[in-house]
Amino acid sequence: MSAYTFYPGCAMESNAKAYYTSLMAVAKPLGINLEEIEDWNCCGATEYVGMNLIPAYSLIARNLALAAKMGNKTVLSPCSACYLNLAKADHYMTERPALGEKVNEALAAGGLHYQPGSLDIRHLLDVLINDIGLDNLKAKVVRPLKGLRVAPYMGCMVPRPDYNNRWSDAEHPVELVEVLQAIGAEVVDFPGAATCCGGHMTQIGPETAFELIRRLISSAERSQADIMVTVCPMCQVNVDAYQGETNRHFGTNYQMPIVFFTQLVGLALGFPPDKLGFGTEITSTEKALARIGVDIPKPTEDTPHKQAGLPMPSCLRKNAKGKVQHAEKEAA
Amino acid sequence: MPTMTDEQVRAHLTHEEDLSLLHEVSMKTAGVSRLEMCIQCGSCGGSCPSGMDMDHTPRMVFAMLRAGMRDEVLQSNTPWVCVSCYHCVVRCPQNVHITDVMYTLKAMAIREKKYRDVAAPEFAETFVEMVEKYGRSYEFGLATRHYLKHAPLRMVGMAAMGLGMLRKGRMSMKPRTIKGMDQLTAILNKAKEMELT
Amino acid sequence: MSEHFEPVIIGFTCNWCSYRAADLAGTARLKYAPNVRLVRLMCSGRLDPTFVMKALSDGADGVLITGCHPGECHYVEQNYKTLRRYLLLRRLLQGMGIAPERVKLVWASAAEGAKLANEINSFVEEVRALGPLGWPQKLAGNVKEVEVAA
Amino acid sequence: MSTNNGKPKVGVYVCHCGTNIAHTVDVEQVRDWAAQALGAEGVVIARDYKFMCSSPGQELIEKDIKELGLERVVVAACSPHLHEMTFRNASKRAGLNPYLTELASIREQVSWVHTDKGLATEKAKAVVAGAVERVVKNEPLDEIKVPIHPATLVVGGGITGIQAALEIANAGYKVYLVEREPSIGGHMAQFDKTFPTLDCAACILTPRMFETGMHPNIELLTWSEVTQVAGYVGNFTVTIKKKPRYLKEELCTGCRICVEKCPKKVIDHVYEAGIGYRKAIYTSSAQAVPKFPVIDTANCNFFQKGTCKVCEKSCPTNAIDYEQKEQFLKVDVGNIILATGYDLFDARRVSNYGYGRLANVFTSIEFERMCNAAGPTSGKIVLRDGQTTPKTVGIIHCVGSRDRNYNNYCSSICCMQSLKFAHLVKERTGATVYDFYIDMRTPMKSYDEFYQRVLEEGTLFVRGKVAQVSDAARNAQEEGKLIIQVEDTLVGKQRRIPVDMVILSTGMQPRHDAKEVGKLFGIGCSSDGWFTEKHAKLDPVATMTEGVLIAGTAAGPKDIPASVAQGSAAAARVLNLIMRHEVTLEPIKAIIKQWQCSGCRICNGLCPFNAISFRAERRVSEINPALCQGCGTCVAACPAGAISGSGFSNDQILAQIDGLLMDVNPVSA
Repeated sequence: MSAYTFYPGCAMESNAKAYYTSLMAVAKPLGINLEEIEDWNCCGATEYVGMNLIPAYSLIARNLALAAKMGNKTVLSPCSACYLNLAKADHYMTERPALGEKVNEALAAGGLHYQPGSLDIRHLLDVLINDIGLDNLKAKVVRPLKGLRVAPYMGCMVPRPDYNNRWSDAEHPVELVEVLQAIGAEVVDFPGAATCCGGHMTQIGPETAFELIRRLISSAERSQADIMVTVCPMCQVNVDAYQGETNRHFGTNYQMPIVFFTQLVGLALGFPPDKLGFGTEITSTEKALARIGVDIPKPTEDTPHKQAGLPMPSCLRKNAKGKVQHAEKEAA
Repeated sequence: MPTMTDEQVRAHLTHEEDLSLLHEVSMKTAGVSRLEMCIQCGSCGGSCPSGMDMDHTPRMVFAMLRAGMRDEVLQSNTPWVCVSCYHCVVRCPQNVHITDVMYTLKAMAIREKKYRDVAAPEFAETFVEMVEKYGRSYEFGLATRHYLKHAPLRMVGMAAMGLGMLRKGRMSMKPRTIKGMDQLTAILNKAKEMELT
Repeated sequence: MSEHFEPVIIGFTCNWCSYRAADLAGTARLKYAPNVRLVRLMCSGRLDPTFVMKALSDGADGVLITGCHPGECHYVEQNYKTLRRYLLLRRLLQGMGIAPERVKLVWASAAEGAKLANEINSFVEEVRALGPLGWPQKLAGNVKEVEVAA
Repeated sequence: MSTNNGKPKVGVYVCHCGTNIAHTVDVEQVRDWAAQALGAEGVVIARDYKFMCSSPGQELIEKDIKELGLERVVVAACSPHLHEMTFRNASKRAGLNPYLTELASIREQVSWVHTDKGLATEKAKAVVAGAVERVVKNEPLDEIKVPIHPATLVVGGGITGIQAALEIANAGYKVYLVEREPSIGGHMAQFDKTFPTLDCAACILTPRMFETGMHPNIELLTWSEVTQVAGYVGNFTVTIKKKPRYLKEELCTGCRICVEKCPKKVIDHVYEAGIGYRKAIYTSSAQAVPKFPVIDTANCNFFQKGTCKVCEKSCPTNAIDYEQKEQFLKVDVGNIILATGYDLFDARRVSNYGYGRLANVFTSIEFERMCNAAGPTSGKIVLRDGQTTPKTVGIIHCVGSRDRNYNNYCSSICCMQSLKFAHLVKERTGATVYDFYIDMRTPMKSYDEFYQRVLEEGTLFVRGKVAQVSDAARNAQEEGKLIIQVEDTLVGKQRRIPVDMVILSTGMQPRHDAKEVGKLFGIGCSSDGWFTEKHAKLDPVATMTEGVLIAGTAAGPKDIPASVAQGSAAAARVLNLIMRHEVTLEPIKAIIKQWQCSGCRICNGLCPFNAISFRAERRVSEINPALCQGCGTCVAACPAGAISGSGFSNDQILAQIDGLLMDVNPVSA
């Protein structure tokens, strides 16, 4: 049983719950012992790093400093964006010592310190292939996913920019293909495998994002895939939850489900779908999984109930000078 | 792993006067940007999946930085349309840290209030605000506020999706706050006093 | 240490690159500190660690070793051997209680007169900051007084 | 001469160099100080003079040597790189061994780089003291003269090696031409047309290959490799491995019946660049020189399964010999020319261009073979299906070159090669041709004119480095095509251009084994991996190892005219040495004192010139003075102190350090 310091990232406790659930299910039989970082914080995604450099790297480095205290050399992240942000911060703080020094000055204000380069930041997929091993995985398969045509969707931030030369290729990486083949799925040739899902553009420039989502889904369709498989929460949300919007935008009628690779690994290891977060996707996986005789549980109706004191965030407003201010502050 | 002091980074940027804007952007970028090494080949602009929606291709932005066109660059939507896919970064024959330069340009545009379209910068600001308040991202708050402000009409369409996410338990209406919020605030406050130049 | 301390440094140069860099610095009339006295070797690979010990024990406060850039050695690859010896030498000095920073390795091609001049200037300041070594004086007096490395 | 503290008599001569030295250094003070303070070190006379290098200045020294019986001379003046020879010759004229004269550089290292006259004068004294202490320890040395063997080894039978071999052979001297492949001709033999004149490559190369094969002074050793090089300039002994062809060359008539009859067809990855076939017994082409076939045992039915023997049965002269073994020959040569050429960049590495994944993406060498009338498609330009003529073709420059992810350098031939391809596609198919370039580089004679011609023919040039080639269509027009995605940098917009065929103008890279080959011959490679020339501009075909020359693309990317010119240049250098009959070597060498050597062999592996060998019978190591280049690395490494470096001995250097530190060392002061 190999022990890893675990950085789940914000998405794992909200929109990517299925990823979390399925990872927790398969970790034990695969021999991955996850030790979650005590009181980790957000990695800053792509937004924080684009706002303010030193605070962004300090935000990330707080996690690294906390992780270093855990005692394992490897920090494992299942989320592509978190993996890249942690790895990038570590890399740049080493490449440019001035950055490292300033970040540590900030960390010191919180009683923390991080020695750049002292941790190995790795993605779950890398650990699965290189530490656990495909043969080991294959040996544990009890229900090969024979007949399920899967499009391996690696996305961007795992194979690129690849600071530590961990991945097979920046353009056509084979890692996810190998894992899916190991669990018996039929992997289709998917030209979109390492292209962009639109990232934050679903929020700030949806038309741009819809086009990227359309390219992905149509590419998967052309390849006659039953289902897309991802390693990244952002990719999953964009392709899954924004598929309806994309269809409306283009007048199309795509129905391409997308799930996390750990969910399919879980199925192959014999877990029932309800223990793997199936049913939480917006675009139904029912038809796809029916091909391998797996029934998807009906979604649990987790209707939001009204809660007293729900903290409704304040709106940003521009004052007379065009300066952005908080509404409360202005009132005060 | 090669490490460079800021003096070495600077030493690569000769002709101080001509390159002053380029120099400024380069020094403010997290790693060693290599921005001065651009040969204008266009492999970034060719690679960009969202390039069709950009005012200028990344290559043009770099040429404009060389030309000292500060306002035009900071008003450009280019860095905001960047999807951080890193295709340009791995294909760049000169290993320019293009994506990180885009981050720098966003930060400069916000600081100087030069951006034209407010949606993207304000989304970023809201995100940052949420993180600084709770220590973790808070999608529900972020999405609601963002759509209310910038796309109230789209809110109708998105509401269905949001509801779906809520119903499937994939979006929490309650933010999670980390325990060490005071510590994080102290770190970020200290960090905000500093700049990489 | 006195404000007027002028360190004396022995510099070992390679006949093909750094010695020519020194020539070039001269031809270009670049100015650098007069504290360095150069010894010409055919190759930095000729540098016997004894030379460094000899220089320090003869009263030098620092030793500058210069050679061709890695991959550009006139004798194919001998400067890599210099690099290895240099690293060992520094450990040896540390063990002897002499600050290893008193010995510095610098690559300078025949075209890098300016680089050599800059390196000399900064090394002079680094050694100045370390203060006098005074090996002969201390040897003549009390051996235990040889400085303790940081 | 009798009593001088037991030290040799030293004369010190301080030069003013007009005001170059005297302006910053108090020359008279240095002179007086040398006479007084260095008296104990052996100085018997110190003089100063306006210009020591002038005739009267030199005569001053000569006169003192004769009249005062000086045994050592120190000239404090400029850099030894400028006038060491001048003053050594002066001493020689006066009967003193030239190596007993030292220069102290007080101009480049003192007066020109310092401003404070007091400090400069003090430093000048230290430099002079160092030189005096050193010169006392100098020993007389004699120049080494070695004879030159008139035969030459040329390694590599491409156009460069052929040119060099013919030049030397035509001058009347013996050449051994070694080639790794079964035939000479190299890359050029694979090409169809050559830029910018569009001469047919075979038409101009084949006669040269034939001449080489027939030349009485050229011994052709194809299907052979050099395995060992011993000796030094003028006197190399080279071991060559002749791989078995499995036929007796003396019996083979080159009728090629065996090739025709051989039932085993395999893909030819070498000559046909993977788009054509050959037999298991083959010659690279019908024009191969020599004409003898070779059996590819890995694919031969007989060698693999023990049956077949069709070649043996069909041979009219019984030349086939399955029992043939590899042979080793030793040849003596005076000089070696390395013309080992280049490897083609592996386009698979640029995965965004899809070579190896997308069928209709071709490399430049594949396209060359396709265009060649004797090639697999008989000169027809077709898609991978072997039939369809492309209607639209995209040509991509700089594949693997000018890119820090692959090779940093410009491969120098790709622009012209691409223009040539554009022309050939237009001429033979009338297809629409797109040419994607970063910078168009056409600097040589008639090259830019060729660019003009291709422009005129209507090739569509797009300035931009192609981002990707894919088959992922986004709309109906792209369906079934290869889509080239690029920023048209002159328009400032991303374009997606659907084409039928993509040609990658792949660059050159050093031979995969260049480093090992360099080590074998005692020469180095640049950081890019090309062989390093002695001087990039002024001595481009010589190397740091005397007697080993480099030519053609082994030293860096170049086109055919430049390669041929280097082949001739290297031959001229060799002929120069051959005609001098002997060569003089500098006596700066390392010597092992046999009685002190413990036989530990630490030094053996340190020498990049293979000058040190271990004498097992005496259990000591020995240095070959002609191979030794005098770097002194072994001297510094010998744990027994058994190696001394003449000209730069420990005694000399330690004494110089003593002198340099005379003013600060209370013990010696």
